[in-house]
Amino acid sequence: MVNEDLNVIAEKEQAARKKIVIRCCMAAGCMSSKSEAVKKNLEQAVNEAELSDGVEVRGVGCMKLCCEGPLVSVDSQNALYEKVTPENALELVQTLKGGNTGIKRGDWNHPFFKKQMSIVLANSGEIDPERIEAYIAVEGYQALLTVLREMTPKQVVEEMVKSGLRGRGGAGFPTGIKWGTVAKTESAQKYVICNADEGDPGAFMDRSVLESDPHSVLEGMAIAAYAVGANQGFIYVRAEYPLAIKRLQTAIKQAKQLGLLGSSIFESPFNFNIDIRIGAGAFVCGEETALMASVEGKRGTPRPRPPFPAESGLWGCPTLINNVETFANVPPIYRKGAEWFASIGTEKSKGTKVFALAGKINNTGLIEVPMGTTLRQIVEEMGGGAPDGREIKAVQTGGPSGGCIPAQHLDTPVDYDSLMKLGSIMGSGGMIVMDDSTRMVDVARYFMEFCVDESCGKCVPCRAGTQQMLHLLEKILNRKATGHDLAKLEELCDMVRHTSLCGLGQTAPNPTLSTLRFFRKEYEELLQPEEFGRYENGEARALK
Amino acid sequence: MQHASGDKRFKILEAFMKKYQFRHDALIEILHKAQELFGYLEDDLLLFVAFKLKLPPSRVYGVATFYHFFTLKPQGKHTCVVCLGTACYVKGADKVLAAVEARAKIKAGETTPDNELSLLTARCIGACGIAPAVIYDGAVTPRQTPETALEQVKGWISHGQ
Amino acid sequence: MAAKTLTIDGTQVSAEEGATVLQVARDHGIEIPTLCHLEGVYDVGACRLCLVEVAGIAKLLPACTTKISEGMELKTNSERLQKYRRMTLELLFAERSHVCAVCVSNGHCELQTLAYSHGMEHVRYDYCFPKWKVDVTHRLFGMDHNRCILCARCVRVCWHIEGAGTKNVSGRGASANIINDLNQPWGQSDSCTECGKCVMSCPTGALFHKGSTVAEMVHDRDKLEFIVNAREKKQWIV
Amino acid sequence: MDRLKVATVWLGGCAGCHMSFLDLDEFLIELAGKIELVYSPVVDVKEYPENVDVCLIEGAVCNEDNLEILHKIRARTKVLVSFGDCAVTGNVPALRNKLGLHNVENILQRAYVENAQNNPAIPKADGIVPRLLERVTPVHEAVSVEYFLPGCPPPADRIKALMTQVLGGKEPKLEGANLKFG
Repeated sequence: MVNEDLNVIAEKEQAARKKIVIRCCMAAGCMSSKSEAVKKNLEQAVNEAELSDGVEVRGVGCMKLCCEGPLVSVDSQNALYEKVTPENALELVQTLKGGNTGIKRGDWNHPFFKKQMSIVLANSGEIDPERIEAYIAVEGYQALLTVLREMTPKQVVEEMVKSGLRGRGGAGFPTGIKWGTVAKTESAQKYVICNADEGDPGAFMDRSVLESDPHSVLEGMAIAAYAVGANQGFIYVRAEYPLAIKRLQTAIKQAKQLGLLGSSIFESPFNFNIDIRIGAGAFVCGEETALMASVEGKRGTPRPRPPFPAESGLWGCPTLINNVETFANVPPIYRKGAEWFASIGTEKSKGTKVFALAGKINNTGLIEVPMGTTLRQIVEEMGGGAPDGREIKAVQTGGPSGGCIPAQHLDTPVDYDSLMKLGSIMGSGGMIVMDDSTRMVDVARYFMEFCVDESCGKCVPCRAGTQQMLHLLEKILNRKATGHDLAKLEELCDMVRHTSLCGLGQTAPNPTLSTLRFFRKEYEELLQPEEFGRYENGEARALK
Repeated sequence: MQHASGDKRFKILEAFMKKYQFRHDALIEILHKAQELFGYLEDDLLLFVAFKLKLPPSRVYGVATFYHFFTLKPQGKHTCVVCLGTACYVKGADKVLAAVEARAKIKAGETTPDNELSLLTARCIGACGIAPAVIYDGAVTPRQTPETALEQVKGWISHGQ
Repeated sequence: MAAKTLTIDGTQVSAEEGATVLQVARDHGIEIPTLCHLEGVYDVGACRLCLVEVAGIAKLLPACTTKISEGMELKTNSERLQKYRRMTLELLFAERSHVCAVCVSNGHCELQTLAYSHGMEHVRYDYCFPKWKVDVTHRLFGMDHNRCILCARCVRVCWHIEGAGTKNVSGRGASANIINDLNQPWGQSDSCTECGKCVMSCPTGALFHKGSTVAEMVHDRDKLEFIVNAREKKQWIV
Repeated sequence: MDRLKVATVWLGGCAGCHMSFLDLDEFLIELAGKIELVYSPVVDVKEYPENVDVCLIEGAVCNEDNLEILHKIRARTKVLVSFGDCAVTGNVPALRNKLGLHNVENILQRAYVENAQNNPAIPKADGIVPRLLERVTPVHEAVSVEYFLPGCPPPADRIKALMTQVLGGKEPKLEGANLKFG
């Protein structure tokens, strides 16, 4: 495979393009609403209407407005059809011949679409994720080619530092610095791992990226591997994402066939292979060291850091771990340049962020917006507010590690530091909207129960502390707790946060702490008076 | 060595292990395959894997019990997995689960005595856009209510009706 | 090996590169509490009792796995650390059922000793009272899961000193549990070499030599008859 | 100066702590000069009095009667001391909690029927035989407690050390050999 071959494939793909493309969403959300049958019927209808010469029915990745799925678009009409059923596929195709249809039409000019800025999701809903040619036709693998031909690994790292990209998995560690550390560590063997163990309940960005544009992740990994000097990569995907796994397997196979993975990529000395590792249902495996243990086929328990994976990771070798969205950002950065990327977003948070918008909100689905977009723009304009005329009460970001941001802070720009200041975190990008019917203590209890279930059990504060915190939250909800219990809960939050071994435990108190911060009244309303002289004034009483 | 039972599935499993060169780091993939073949991981099967991979049985057992995906008990003929992710939860997945629990007279994680239905929960299946979602025999189904869920599992619950 | 100079609780000390904070502190007579650390097997940093404050680092670091570095300034016994340690101990006591009064290790239990040294005269958290079994199927040893704190010392000695790999942790979170082989009764374990290292390594009374528990005390009722006869019938020689 | 009003109470426990209290021997005489024992299993007072200064509580909270008197004690006493392991931790009486909630009937069945040699029957007499609580708790889970004296039982010298401090109006500090469970 050389440059020319890539161009040949791209040209061929473009030449084969038919006049009209009907895109049918084939991501997991729409597929659960029978989009596969919709696609099949569309194809049949196109054939029966003898339109197949000029019309292509294309299965594509996520078209973002999941709540209205199955989604179908017709580019010649600039139309988006919503809630298409296998039954009205024929009717839809007839519109190409001037027929009418009663199928619900979406509005591309709605802020939900208009306010999006697609870098990571540029190909999502556009190309067929199961064909590498489709990816190549949209400049796919060009970045890898450029990097291998024209840049030294050191330059690749420098470019990444310049871009200002920060890890999209949660904590927002600068990607360039991470790459640089792994690159600098000397070792005959290094690894690159893609963390696709998207465990936050309420997050499905990474699933969508893998289902919609798997090659962008592979290309990103290959560029990272070249930069840090690794020749083996692993993608750790959760077993709950069978479609993403299937599409990744297809993508890896195709890339290998074309020589874009394997030995001497683009006739350079660079070799890189990727294997898939399937998780088995353990949230803690999203934590780097636990994930590595799991890749090694062990119990996914974390270990203390340092040593950091960059120095001693998989099988003791330097290992680079980035998340799916981080890798998907890589090819565009090298195609368009670090300056271009750094011009998007805010001073300290560059680029865009993909969010999974869900919960009590009218438009649920996937959005990608520049960093710095306010929460209000996201939930009110794009999301269309809460359904049934209710008020938005809070937005939960960061899953069980994050917090609930109350409505009065909706004008906060979404970036790593602003969210942190509010006691939440960016997290991987799950955004759950809660309306005024939501009881915040129950939300705290929900997340604490999650942490109790998902604690690996290795360290005492996380294993035993979360159990006690859950017990106290339940006691409060059952109206059996006093102010003394609330004080105990707060003390435990502080302790578990500062003494737990890994991120799971260290952030487990966050949903409780943030609801206590903004919705303390809801807790206090549930408290019982201090009968029986329980520690009045917080002090034990001495005689005299 | 062949498995004493002569069950062909052990042969398939062994071939799968061979594909991974009996590597220790493939243990989780192998357990996935074993569960796919046998439906659940019984002691005999875990022992076979331990023997073939040259691992202490306690290691295999430790891994098999760490991950929620693996089950050491046989599952019912049908499965109903209620997603309890945040998006599903705030949209009433708890009520869907409660309805099925009440009708099937089992708790989440249990199987009906006639072995027809296993009721399970998931932490998030990433189908938040169509919440609440339930997986009936592998098919993700969007926007469930207690009524639609009961309609789905109706045919799988016969006992006590 | 190069020597490093560091400060522990205000005292300047020097030690060889590569040593852990815990080693250096102990070498200089500074006691840092631990439960999961055991000389001779690798450290896991799980009990969180040995956390120390390092100047310039926001996070608390476990002394057992943190290597010393030049100029390091450590606090090993601040008020904050003492508070966290006492809470950790209380959490352990509340998690399973540690009934000192009927425990084989009463008086020589590391958990109990640490509770005393941290002034834990009561546990403020509600006891969980989980239902755990006692396995006395082994010829020589017993395991009472109610007293287990999951330090995994027994697992580490079984794997890395004896090399038998009999014991491991199974499950996770609150249901994490020490098992033998495929979670079978200890007495039926094929791999156990009966070396007894696990029993020696256990910081509490979870693993014990049989014959030493309260319920196993053998009552010799014939002696009563002997005494009665001796007193009443003056009959000492039967 | 008025003598301090001291009470001791025996909830769910074996009375071993009270036995240990009696082991104070000659200190009891010294104590008698300083305190007035207003309520105790060893004195014949039926109703827990008002305005008690110190109350030593032996035993865990096992039944409704325990809970009722404890509430009364808390309301009428300045300083409560959890006296012995049962009061401090639940100890042996709380072992039944491991059988889970809703096991009260099973426990009674085991004690009064399965193990009975004569007249197997679960004693039931509302208003006379107090009902068991679902869950046995240490005293401080039911009411606030100022001081704790663990031990099974706490030996006399430790009781003496604590009493000396409490009666002296000091906050007792259990240190070294004075802090011991079991």
